[in-house]
Amino acid sequence: MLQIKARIISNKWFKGNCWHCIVSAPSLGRASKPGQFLNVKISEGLKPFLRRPFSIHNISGGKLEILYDVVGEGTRVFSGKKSGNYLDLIGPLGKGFDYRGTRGKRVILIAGGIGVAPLLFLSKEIKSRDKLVLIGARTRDQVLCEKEFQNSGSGVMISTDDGSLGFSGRVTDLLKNIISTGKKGRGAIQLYACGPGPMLKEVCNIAMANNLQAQVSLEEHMGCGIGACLGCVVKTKNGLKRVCKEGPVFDAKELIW
Amino acid sequence: MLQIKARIISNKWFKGNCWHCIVSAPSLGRASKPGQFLNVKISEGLKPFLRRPFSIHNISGGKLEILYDVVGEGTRVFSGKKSGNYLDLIGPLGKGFDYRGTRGKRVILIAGGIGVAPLLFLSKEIKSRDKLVLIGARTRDQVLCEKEFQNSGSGVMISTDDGSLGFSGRVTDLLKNIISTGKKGRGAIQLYACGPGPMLKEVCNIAMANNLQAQVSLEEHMGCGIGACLGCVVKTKNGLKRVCKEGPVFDAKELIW
Amino acid sequence: MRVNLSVKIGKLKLKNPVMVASGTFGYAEEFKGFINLKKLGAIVTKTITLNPRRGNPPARTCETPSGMLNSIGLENPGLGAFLKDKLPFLEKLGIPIIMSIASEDGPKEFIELVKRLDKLKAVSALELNISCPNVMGQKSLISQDCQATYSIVKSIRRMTAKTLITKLSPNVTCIGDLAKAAEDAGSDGLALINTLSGMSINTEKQNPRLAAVVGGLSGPAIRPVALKMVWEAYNKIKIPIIGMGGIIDTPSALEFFIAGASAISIGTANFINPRVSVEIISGLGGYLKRKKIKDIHSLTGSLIYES
Amino acid sequence: MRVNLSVKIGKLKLKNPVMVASGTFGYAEEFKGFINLKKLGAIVTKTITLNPRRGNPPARTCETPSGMLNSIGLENPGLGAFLKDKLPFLEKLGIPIIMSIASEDGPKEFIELVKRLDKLKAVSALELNISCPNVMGQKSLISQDCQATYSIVKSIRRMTAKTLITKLSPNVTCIGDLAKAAEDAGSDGLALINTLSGMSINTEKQNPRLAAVVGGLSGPAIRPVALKMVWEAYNKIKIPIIGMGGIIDTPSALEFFIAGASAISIGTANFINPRVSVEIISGLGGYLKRKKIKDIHSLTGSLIYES
Ligand SMILES: Cc1cc2nc3c(=O)[nH]c(=O)nc-3n(C[C@H](O)[C@H](O)[C@H](O)COP(=O)(O)OP(=O)(O)OC[C@H]3O[C@@H](n4cnc5c(N)ncnc54)[C@H](O)[C@@H]3O)c2cc1C
Ligand SMILES: Cc1cc2nc3c(=O)[nH]c(=O)nc-3n(C[C@H](O)[C@H](O)[C@H](O)COP(=O)(O)OP(=O)(O)OC[C@H]3O[C@@H](n4cnc5c(N)ncnc54)[C@H](O)[C@@H]3O)c2cc1C
Ligand SMILES: Cc1cc2nc3c(=O)[nH]c(=O)nc-3n(C[C@H](O)[C@H](O)[C@H](O)COP(=O)(O)O)c2cc1C
Ligand SMILES: Cc1cc2nc3c(=O)[nH]c(=O)nc-3n(C[C@H](O)[C@H](O)[C@H](O)COP(=O)(O)O)c2cc1C
Ligand code: FES
Ligand code: FES
Repeated sequence: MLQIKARIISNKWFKGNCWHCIVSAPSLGRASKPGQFLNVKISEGLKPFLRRPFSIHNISGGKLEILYDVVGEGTRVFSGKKSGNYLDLIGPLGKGFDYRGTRGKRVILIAGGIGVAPLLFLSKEIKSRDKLVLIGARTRDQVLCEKEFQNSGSGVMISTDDGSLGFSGRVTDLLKNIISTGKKGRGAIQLYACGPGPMLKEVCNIAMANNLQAQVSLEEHMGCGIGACLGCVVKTKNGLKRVCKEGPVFDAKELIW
Repeated sequence: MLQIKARIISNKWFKGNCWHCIVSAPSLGRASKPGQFLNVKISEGLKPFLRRPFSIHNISGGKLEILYDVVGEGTRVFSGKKSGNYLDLIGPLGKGFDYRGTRGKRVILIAGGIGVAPLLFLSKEIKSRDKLVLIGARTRDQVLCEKEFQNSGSGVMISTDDGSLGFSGRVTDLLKNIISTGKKGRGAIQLYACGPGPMLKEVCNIAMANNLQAQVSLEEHMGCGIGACLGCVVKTKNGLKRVCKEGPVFDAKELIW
Repeated sequence: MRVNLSVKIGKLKLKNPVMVASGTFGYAEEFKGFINLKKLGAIVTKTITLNPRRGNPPARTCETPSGMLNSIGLENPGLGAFLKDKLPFLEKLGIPIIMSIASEDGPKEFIELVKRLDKLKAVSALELNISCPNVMGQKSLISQDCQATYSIVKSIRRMTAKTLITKLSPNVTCIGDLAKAAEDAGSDGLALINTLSGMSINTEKQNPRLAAVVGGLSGPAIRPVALKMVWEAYNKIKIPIIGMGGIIDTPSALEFFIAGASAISIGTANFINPRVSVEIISGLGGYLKRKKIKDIHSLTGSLIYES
Repeated sequence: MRVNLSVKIGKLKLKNPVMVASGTFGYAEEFKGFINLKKLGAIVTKTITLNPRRGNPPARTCETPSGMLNSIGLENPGLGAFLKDKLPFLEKLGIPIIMSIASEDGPKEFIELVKRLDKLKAVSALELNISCPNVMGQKSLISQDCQATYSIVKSIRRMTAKTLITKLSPNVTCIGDLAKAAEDAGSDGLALINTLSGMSINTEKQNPRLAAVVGGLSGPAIRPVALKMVWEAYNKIKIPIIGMGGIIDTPSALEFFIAGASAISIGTANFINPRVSVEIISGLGGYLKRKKIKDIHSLTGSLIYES
């Protein structure tokens, strides 16, 4: 775990209300695994007061990327940061996705909205040749990272709630279609998902119903991000667990919704 | 009284820990008189929380200037503002200097440190040909606005506490020297002063002892700056008065120190 | 869709539920250059005592994280000068004027004040400030004691039919009990909250930032505390609550309604944005329309939660 | 110039007066990657109850202006698991470990806890948390009642010679009275303050931001209130005070000493800057040197003011 001041290389509008920030953080980058996150002190002062958690979106040559939606005060201040400014980062935090043994398997990544953030890094690390990413969004202008996922060697399918692009409906319905129409006698499928709570719950249900492996990355409000405050707990079959420490990635079988 | 968002034209380091900000504010400029001040919301957020009062340092062609020392959080945030940013200004506030009838008189302006701020605007407006500005500072690097005062048609004398430039000693001692060695039979002298409290008290004492007219510009912590909170009162012979409303300029004869 | 913003507190009808808080709006004249004062739901005056008060020595204010401390000490010109110099301007506005009053001498002065105000038409309602933390020398506040609160409100209630609002202090163990005492004694409404007792120190000089050492904390810093007290009181009493403490914009105003306030008061925020009160009036209307809520009453106490 | 930073609370000697506050430092292990834990004056553990507690449902935290609300609800593994899983790591650090304890069952559980802890050398002192606002269902806190505070502290005092620190709630009318009750009952020191009761509302959803509705407010927002309570208690009692509430840097730590604290505790600030505690330790030393103050004791209660 590191605490560093990282220089912002660029921080630009990406799409919709989503922004993209690249910082220089070689040591952090080397230590990070897909699904882990950073806890970011966005400004020096009291506003925002607490750190804000963001997934590690991508790493390349000493540079670390964050993809974030502007949803409130903290992310608004974040979007005002300029290249040359510094961010105070703590990370890598949490335990990330387990993707050992995915080599021969079919892998499906399911992203809802900004849920693409941790999945790009994951997609790049997964060695399987049968990778598919389902990108769900409300509407076409909010579909994120299609190109980036393709470049990572994944197949990409898109769903929009309003049908303005790709499959019309929820990304979990798309997932259901794919699973049920998938070739018989296929090998095991491994699911990885990140997105809004209800979507993740549905992914877990689908996984259970079809007896598939699934890992989902959860969000909870965080006080500390390092396991000290017990602010971010979720219910699991093995008792309460901290999203920031035992998570943010949990196995579908473990969670109690 | 106006409340406007004024665009920053420039905001640059000036000297020592003093900064110089120019904003575009034609309407405010037209309404302002020397000694009046602005109450500035430095940033949109809660930090700093309250507005901060600053004297109107200079006005030229729709541009309004503020000269300020970086002394705490608010002024530190101020110094980080860039050209193109906006300041939320309320002003002109307070009643300013009374300089009617100075035309034939000898006028001495006494500035301590950042106390130069309101006096430059005053010096430019005073029509007397016998104008002298005494600039006091701790040390030579903190002597402010020498050139600017000269350009305003004033004579300038400097004092530094450590003797590194000009008269060695306090600016009030310099004032005493000038008054006592001044030509006999001179006409009335009018004093205007701005600076730290103890300096202003001394100026008032000197004025009383020599039977001179003096006006001093006071500082007090302000809640509202518009006369509503009663936070900024000072003792006068006519009861408590609000620095932001009945001041910041007071007649030496009126004040109880 | 037309929405109703008008509310009633006792007999007092307000065309909208946004007031300005005592001590933060001067005697209103200071704000006439910024807003159309007639738009306000009501104006609460700086607290007035029978005799003039000089208040505390400066420094009287200082900034704290997301808030400020003040130790004005109820400086005011006294009843006579207020009636002569300040009330006429207020009266001409044609909106409800709520006069805040305090006593330097227990029930006696309150009774004297009410006697002289009861017949004045220009005074629409009385707010009993029994919660000012800034009077040096006093050991505790009336509003820190249920019995004292009950008896002072009761004796004033007997003397006047004017709408009575009791302003309570947050510096208590159980705000519900105090709220109940005021209600039982016949108060028509409650003003919640006055400032929290606080202090701040200049560590270089090792002296207090306020000359009076202790002052009252206001602003967004105290909003969570204020909200919780409004909610607690709302669950305990039936009379309307005027919520305040750290309101700076429409969302923060809405929080108070949802917690249980029937009206709100803007304090410190007036210093930062003198137009904030009218901005919030229109913001409330906009919210109701967007949410398809016909009447602001339906918002009061509308908090959705599992208990 | 060498300065002395060591302080004593009861029999407990600390090499410096900087601790970390209960509930904000986990069981210390979480911070070992950030600082050298051995440098701390003392570590106060998360509050432990006899039996494991699940705490409150999420959301358990939310940000407020210059502060945060929490409603953890004393989640902890219970005494047994604490002694087995957490204490060994703490013990090895070789610095004073102050164990915070609370009861779900009045005096009885406290007595049981103290019985089992009294002989443990690894526990340097006990902090009695009689002020946690986050236990749902409880109507009021022990530390909101002088008599209850006195009697619980007294009964624990009779059972153990360990240093006892009583942690008080700011949600009271008069902190001085509570402080006195704890002192009279034999407490060796006071921890001031626990969180202020507060709430926050999501106005779009009209629901509380904390699932438990009400939580405890901490951070810089409450510092003026905390400071004032430390000062008030300092003027009323003689036992040492551990000051806390919104300390985020050396100046804010110094404020507490000047107001009357003998030691300080860092809470919420640990979340934002995990290194803040050791930064303050060196900051205090630097201040004393610069001010030519030989001993941190001389700073305690050194406020200069006119009364
Ligand atoms: C492990 C983890 C990884 C995350 N990764 C990303 C990411 O890569 N990109 C991204 O855009 N967002 C991510 N988030 C969510 C992100 O932390 C929040 O959107 C952000 O904190 C909002 O801050 P704000 O000040 O703008 O919003 P606020 O004004 O604080 O609140 C706006 C909204 O955001 C919600 N929110 C606030 N804090 C959190 C939080 N800690 N977790 C979840 N919701 C919160 C609030 O409930 C509120 O509805 C992640 C969250 C977690 C827990
Ligand atoms: C009418 C008036 C005109 C002024 N004009 C100028 C000017 O032209 N240029 C300039 O540099 N300064 C001026 N000041 C002082 C200026 O307002 C303060 O320096 C500024 O508010 C400090 O803000 P801060 O947040 O940086 O400091 P803080 O962190 O708030 O405090 C730093 C120091 O400044 C002092 N201070 C804070 N607020 C005030 C205040 N309102 N008045 C006086 N002292 C204060 C504090 O006591 C403290 O010692 C003026 C003050 C008044 C009342
Ligand atoms: C400078 C100042 C002066 C105040 N004077 C009074 C007063 O005279 N009478 C009173 O009842 N409340 C007074 N208050 C308290 C406010 O009316 C209000 O209850 C409190 O500030 C909380 O609201 P806010 O956070 O919106 O400011 C004063 C507050 C401030 C900041
Ligand atoms: C997330 C969180 C959990 C806390 N848990 C406890 C606790 O278990 N026991 C306790 O006595 N105080 C607890 N506290 C209160 C702190 O110890 C401290 O008294 C308070 O937060 C004020 O200090 P601060 O403003 O520096 O945080 C907790 C505070 C926070 C923020
Ligand atoms: S955020 Fe503090 S324990 Fe997870
Ligand atoms: S600053 Fe409020 S009256 Fe002067």
